[in-house]
Amino acid sequence: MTRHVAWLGGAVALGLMTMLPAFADEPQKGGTITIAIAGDPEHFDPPDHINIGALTIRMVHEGLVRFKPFSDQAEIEPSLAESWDVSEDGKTWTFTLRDGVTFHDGTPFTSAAVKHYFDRVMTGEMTNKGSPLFRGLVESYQAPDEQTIVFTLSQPHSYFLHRLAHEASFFNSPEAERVHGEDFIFNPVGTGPFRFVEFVPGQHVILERNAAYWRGEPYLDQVIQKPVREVGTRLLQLEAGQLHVAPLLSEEMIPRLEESPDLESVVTLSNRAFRISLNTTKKPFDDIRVRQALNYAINRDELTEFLFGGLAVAIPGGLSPKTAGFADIEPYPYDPDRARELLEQAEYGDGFEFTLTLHGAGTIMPKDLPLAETIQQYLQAIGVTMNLQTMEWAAMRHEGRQPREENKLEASFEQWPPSTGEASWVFTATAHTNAVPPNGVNRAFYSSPVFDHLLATSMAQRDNAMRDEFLRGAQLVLREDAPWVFLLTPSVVAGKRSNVQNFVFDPVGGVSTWANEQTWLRQ
Amino acid sequence: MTDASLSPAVRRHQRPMSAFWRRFSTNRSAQIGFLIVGVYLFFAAFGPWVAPYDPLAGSLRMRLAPPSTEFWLGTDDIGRDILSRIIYGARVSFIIMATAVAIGLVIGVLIGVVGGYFGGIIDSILMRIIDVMLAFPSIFLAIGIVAALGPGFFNVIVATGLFSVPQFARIARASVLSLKEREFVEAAHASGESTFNIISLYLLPNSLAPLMVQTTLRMSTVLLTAAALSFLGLGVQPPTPEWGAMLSNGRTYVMIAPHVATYPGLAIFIVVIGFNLLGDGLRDTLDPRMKQ
Amino acid sequence: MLPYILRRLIHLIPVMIGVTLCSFLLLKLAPGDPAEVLAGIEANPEVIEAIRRKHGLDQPLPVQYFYYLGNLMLGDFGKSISTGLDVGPMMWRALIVTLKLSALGLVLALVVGIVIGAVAAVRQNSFFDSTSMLFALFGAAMPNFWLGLLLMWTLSVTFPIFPAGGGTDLYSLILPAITLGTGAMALIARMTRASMLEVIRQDYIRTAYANGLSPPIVIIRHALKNAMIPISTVIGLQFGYLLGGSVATEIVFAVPGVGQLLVDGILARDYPVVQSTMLMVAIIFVLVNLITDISYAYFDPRIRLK
Amino acid sequence: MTNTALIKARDLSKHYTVSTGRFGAKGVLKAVDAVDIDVHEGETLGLVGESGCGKTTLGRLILRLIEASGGSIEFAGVDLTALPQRLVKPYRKDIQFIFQDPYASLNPRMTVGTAIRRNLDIHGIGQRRERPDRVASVLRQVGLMPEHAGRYPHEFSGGQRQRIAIARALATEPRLIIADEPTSALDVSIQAQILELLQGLKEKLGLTLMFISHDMGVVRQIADRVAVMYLGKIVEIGSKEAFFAKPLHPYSVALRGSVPVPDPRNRETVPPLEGEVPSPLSPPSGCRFHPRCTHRMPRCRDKTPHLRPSGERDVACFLY
Amino acid sequence: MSSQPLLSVRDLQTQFVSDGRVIKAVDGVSFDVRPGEILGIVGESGSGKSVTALSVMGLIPWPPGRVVGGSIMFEGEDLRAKTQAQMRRVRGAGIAMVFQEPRTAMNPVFRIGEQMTEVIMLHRKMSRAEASGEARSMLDRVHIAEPGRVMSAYPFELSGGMLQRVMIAMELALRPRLLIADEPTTALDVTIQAQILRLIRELHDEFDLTVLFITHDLGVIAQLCDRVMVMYAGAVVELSPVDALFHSPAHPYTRKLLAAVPSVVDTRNTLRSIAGDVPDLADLPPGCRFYDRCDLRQPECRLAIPDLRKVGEDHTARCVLPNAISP
Repeated sequence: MTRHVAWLGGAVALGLMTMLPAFADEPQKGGTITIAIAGDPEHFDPPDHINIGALTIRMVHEGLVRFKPFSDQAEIEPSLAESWDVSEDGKTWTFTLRDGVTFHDGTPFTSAAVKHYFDRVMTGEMTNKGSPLFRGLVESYQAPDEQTIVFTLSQPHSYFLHRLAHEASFFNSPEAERVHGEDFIFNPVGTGPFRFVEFVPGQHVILERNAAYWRGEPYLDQVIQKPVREVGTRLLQLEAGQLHVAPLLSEEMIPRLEESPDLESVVTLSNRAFRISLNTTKKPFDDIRVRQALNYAINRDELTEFLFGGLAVAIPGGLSPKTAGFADIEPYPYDPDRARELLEQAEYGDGFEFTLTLHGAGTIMPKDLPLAETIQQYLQAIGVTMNLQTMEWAAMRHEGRQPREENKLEASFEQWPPSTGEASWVFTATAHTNAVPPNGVNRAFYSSPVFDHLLATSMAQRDNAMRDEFLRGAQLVLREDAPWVFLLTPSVVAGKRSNVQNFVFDPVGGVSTWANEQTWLRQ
Repeated sequence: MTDASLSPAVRRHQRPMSAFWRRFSTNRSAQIGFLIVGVYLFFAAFGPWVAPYDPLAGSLRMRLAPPSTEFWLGTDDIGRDILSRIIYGARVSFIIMATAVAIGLVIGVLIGVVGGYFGGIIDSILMRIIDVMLAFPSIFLAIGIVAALGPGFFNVIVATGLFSVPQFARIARASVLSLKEREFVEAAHASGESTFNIISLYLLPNSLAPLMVQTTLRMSTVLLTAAALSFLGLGVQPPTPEWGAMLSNGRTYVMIAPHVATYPGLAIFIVVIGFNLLGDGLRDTLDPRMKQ
Repeated sequence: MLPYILRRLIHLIPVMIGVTLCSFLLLKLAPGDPAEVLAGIEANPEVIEAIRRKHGLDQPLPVQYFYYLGNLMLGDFGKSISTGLDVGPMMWRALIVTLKLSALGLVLALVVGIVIGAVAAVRQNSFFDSTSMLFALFGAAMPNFWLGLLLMWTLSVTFPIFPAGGGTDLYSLILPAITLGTGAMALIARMTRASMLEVIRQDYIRTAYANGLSPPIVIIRHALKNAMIPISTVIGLQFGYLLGGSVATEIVFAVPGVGQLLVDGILARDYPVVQSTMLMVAIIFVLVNLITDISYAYFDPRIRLK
Repeated sequence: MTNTALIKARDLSKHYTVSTGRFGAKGVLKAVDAVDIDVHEGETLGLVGESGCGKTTLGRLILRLIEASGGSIEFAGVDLTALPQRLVKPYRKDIQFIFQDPYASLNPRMTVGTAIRRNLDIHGIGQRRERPDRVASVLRQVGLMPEHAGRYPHEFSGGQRQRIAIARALATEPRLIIADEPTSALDVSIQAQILELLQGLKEKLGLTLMFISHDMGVVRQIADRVAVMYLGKIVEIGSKEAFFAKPLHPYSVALRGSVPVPDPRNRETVPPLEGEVPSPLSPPSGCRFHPRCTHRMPRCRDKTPHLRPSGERDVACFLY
Repeated sequence: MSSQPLLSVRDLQTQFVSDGRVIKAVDGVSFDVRPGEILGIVGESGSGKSVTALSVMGLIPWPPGRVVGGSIMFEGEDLRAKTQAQMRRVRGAGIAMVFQEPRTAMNPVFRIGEQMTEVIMLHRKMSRAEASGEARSMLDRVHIAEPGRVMSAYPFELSGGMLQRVMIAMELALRPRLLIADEPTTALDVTIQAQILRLIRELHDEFDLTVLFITHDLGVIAQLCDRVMVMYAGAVVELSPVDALFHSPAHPYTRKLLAAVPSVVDTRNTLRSIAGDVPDLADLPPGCRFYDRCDLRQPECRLAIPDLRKVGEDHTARCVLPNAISP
């Protein structure tokens, strides 16, 4: 255990400790918490939000169900729906809504609001996040009375609840949309613990306590979000007391956080599955042995231990352990000899050259550059030369969407985090046959009927155990076909002031953090 | 008394370059500047043979190691030796600086001389183009170009090259305008010299001095701009060891492993000072009035 | 003076058209378009088409450009593609912050720069002259984002005197202004010194001494006022230098200025934001140059009366 | 003195439009105003006048360095005014020039030999091989040593540089040399050397010389004929002896009278001329000298006198 | 006429350092200026005439130049011993100076009136109103047509001749005892020069002014000065009343200089130049500086610098055989 690992390993234990709610002292009411966000939120329209707006939506809006905060594995718990039951064939879901809940503008929350949301998402103009979740899945939806909503699906779907727990499926007050007209996207009105006060682009988003919150009055007076782009600045402002919570720090900052008495580090496993997608339509990646050889060439233990300070986990297939449906199968071992042997068999004994394209400016995951540069050395060891080409965010998106003939990308660096937190969403978008660009993000152009069949049957299962069994099969097929070089799942490192208690760190494994009614500040 | 009386004594004969050299070598800022730039050029030329380690190979085990006897300037975030990367980086940043300044010089002087000499409509059109280029504060122009062409070694050169054009154009035009009025240019016209000759034999050689000074000063500006582009993620892409990229890559660890960012930053800092001092030294020696 | 100003304003028009055309083409050339960026990771084709239609990105390029120019004439800068906000107010808010920052930086640079430059010129080749010029040079040589981090580390964390950026009030802009101003201060100091050295050699300074005026009066009243003429021309360029430098400084100090707005706009291919911001920055930059040229006339009666 | 005229300028003028005042009002500056002048082969014509009288502009006009606004210039019978610059080039071989400031009239980045040789190369005089000898002989002619050819202008004194300028002018064996204040920037002793040199060259090579100067003494030494200019017009022209014996035009009298005589016993013969030269933008009506003329007559205000012969001179004044 | 001299300079040495070489611009100059006279200093460029004047005023800028030796007695006090503050009181009120280039001698960004009143108030303890009244009357005294307009004008709006009159008015407003004029008319046209010379002669008579007039033009010397000092390569070669200088010049250089001046009246058409060039002041030849260019040179001229010998009434020359007639 060289000296590097020592100081990191110790920190992990400490970090996990502080995560559990401190039962010892009594929560105090009042106070304001300032959170750093990676950039300006775009706007706050749940089904059509883009990226950073999701943080505000999680504090202002609510959906039928939600992911249980402070849970390690993304479990589902009731939210605006008190209870629900599923028909025999798994296609009809009936939800009983909670009574006496009101929107921030005082209008009551009833099935009409749910119907209004689905009218828009299912039939109106395509919404960015909401429509892809439900179109093609939900066949019909009725509101027989104020407290019930009934969905009929086109075919049974084992993770339907995860889609309803996604922040894109939270409900905004229909009355508010009528009052604000087009600008409703900048004046969110939900049922959540905090009310929207003000958004000044470039400066801050201010939310205040919703005293009439149905789960009980939140402790905090206000929550302020401030965009701080520079990671160094986030740490300095946290130390200087201008910030209470600073997400997206790096593993190396943990010792500095632990040293100072009034700071703490919070480490949670992320939902990002780092992988290199190999374009199977281009030589030599059409040969399965070459793809498997690359997988054997990667020393995942060295990466997780040194580059990520022991806070990352090697992954077997395309899923992060945090994602529901993850099968705990054996990752490719580090076996360079086996890799060279496979290359020999595929007549690539003296190696070959290819270009890996990865995101340059615009990426918010700090470690992808050094990771790619280290993999470069691993492949060099088995005679394969990997050139690096970084591309801006927009340019990368554009190249990635080109259809089979025009797609120039030989291999691209992917880190596809499912915001629904469940496997089907990942696989249908990245590995299914008809997810080939430009329809989806299956940049490997991977097409395996067996995989598609196993995936479809898993989603059709009523019984979760059966569902997971089929998913396990699908992941085994994926690992065998190896359209991707499977790498690792990193942790999300955040820093917070010690007097901040019960702060929510995204149960699904995303990078965002937010406050809820249980969060409080020791004065 | 013959008409050519005894021929007047000619002042002590000096070749023009020797006078320049004597004044240049005694000028303090020129000396320091020349020394720094000299060392820098040495590394740019012989980097590969001098660097202790391979700048691209690193072991994760020795990641973010502080400066030690083994790694004089410590290692970066994937364990590569920072000293070797700085030495290799010298060549990379030199190529960027030299090519960018060359582009700026050639295009700039062309526009400046043509505009200055011919004047009239040609001049006002060219000057409007220069105004447009100047209307974008320098970094925005560079960002725009890199965004259009995509980040990368070659595009950084094009971006920093293009945005140096206005400065060279203005200096070339100003010196041509002032020289145009001088008697020896009028004499050239009167003796029938062709326009091309007038520009190449009379105007350009005499506007060499201000252009040389601007070249050295421009070198440092290009270096700083390349670093700024890298800071925004639009500069030279990994794994090429470029100082700006190393500095910007190290900023994440500035609190916990300061050496990763400090030494590349220091390298830029010293080389920029070197070129500025060299530029000042040149200006003092080339400007005869600064006799002291 | 008036025809001079009018002519300069007329010159402004082709330059502005050039600027909008330039920023429009630069971005259109870049691969990728905003719809793809916004469409989220799923990159669902229908979503992308919907966004394109909403912002008229499916029109041919010339139509988009003239549509944009048309709105511009009516003072409507269009809506940002990524956020849907009106570009106008968003841009003004960012511009005001950057202008405040650049102006503060310029004031710092001018005050310190001119004083150092003048004293260095009067005491040429003295100890003060060489050290002050070296100090000025150090200021100019340091990449300003690195200087920013160092200043923040020392002056707001180790010795918590200033806030570590983030605000838009004057107090929290001081540290970023120092970072920004240092570079400009260095250039102004050297410019002042050169211009003062030039003026001190003029005949009227010798006449002033010959008439028994004391050195302080000669330097401050007679020499400095003449030296201000070339300096005032450089201030315009300095302001451009500051606007440029503000990009990195704003990012380091998390100051919500034009720099961040523009870099984000370019990365997200948000055409209306980029075009309008580039245009506004260019207009302000050119107006600042015009104002400095007019101040040039204030200092130099020869221009004013010709 | 009636041999053929090498230069015949008729009604030659040069007007500049200049913006005056604040609101862009445009004024016309008549630097040279309808001047008739001849330069005969072999003679030295002295052109005298104070600053701003247009003598330098007249010189530049004949050299075709600036384009005339009106009138014509004939060189050895050929009308040069209409020719485009390309066709003027061959005639430049025969018309050479010497400028005033020895420090500015030589290209600092070009050796003295190359400067002289350029003149030969441009007009392709003699074989390429012979040109270095030609340069050497011309240098000797002006009292410099051939090995000076490799040196740069900054290595020579003012007087020596003016000798180099003369050498360059002689290189193409010109028929006419126009010298614009060639000695004004030199000290008296050096000025005397250059005047001696020019005098010698005139006699040996039969040069025709147009000598422009503000210094009456210098003109008196070198010129055969003298022309006096005032505010863009020639007011008097005639032989040197006659002119210096008895200047006719009131301005010539005042001009000659103002030159301080280097003899303490001969002080202040003529009271100095009052007032200043009026602005060429709005020259006085009629005779331009009338506001300052002591012999002013009513006619002088209304009509402009033309050059009319009077004795051996032409003078533009109603007194004659 | 020769009571106690107003200014007496003894063995003045002023040197400049350039590119490591020491240039002896003024090398042992001694002369007196008697009250009420106009003393002319004549010499070619590089002879040290202007440097002498600037040395007297203490205006030699260091670096590169410095007064290294000799004494400058003005009204009985040695100026070199004075402190900067005491010297400032002498400059302007005691000794006033007018320069060669009128267009650049005044500050271009201040009005004429402002510049005049500033100096008058400094030296004559007047209020601003009194000082501008005094300035206006002085402008009138130097025949400037509309003093009011000139007071509010900027230097670039006036002609060379007008500006020189303003300079003279400004200096005389301080009532100096000695006026040093360093080539005041060299940059002017000959007709304007004549007006300025007449003005100086008038002011000299009216204010009983003592003038030290520096020029290279022997004609101006003849027309204006009472006594003349001829300088060559940093040293005085002849000192004599103006009439004696022109009609019985003693020093060979003076004679050759007179022969080289192309004069308007001189019927003799022959012009004799002086061969050779001024010696390099950084490495002066031993003995007489004019040795290389003198056709009467003797062997002992090489040995030591000849001292000033008396050759007539108030007439001295620095030559071994003065009065010898050149061939």
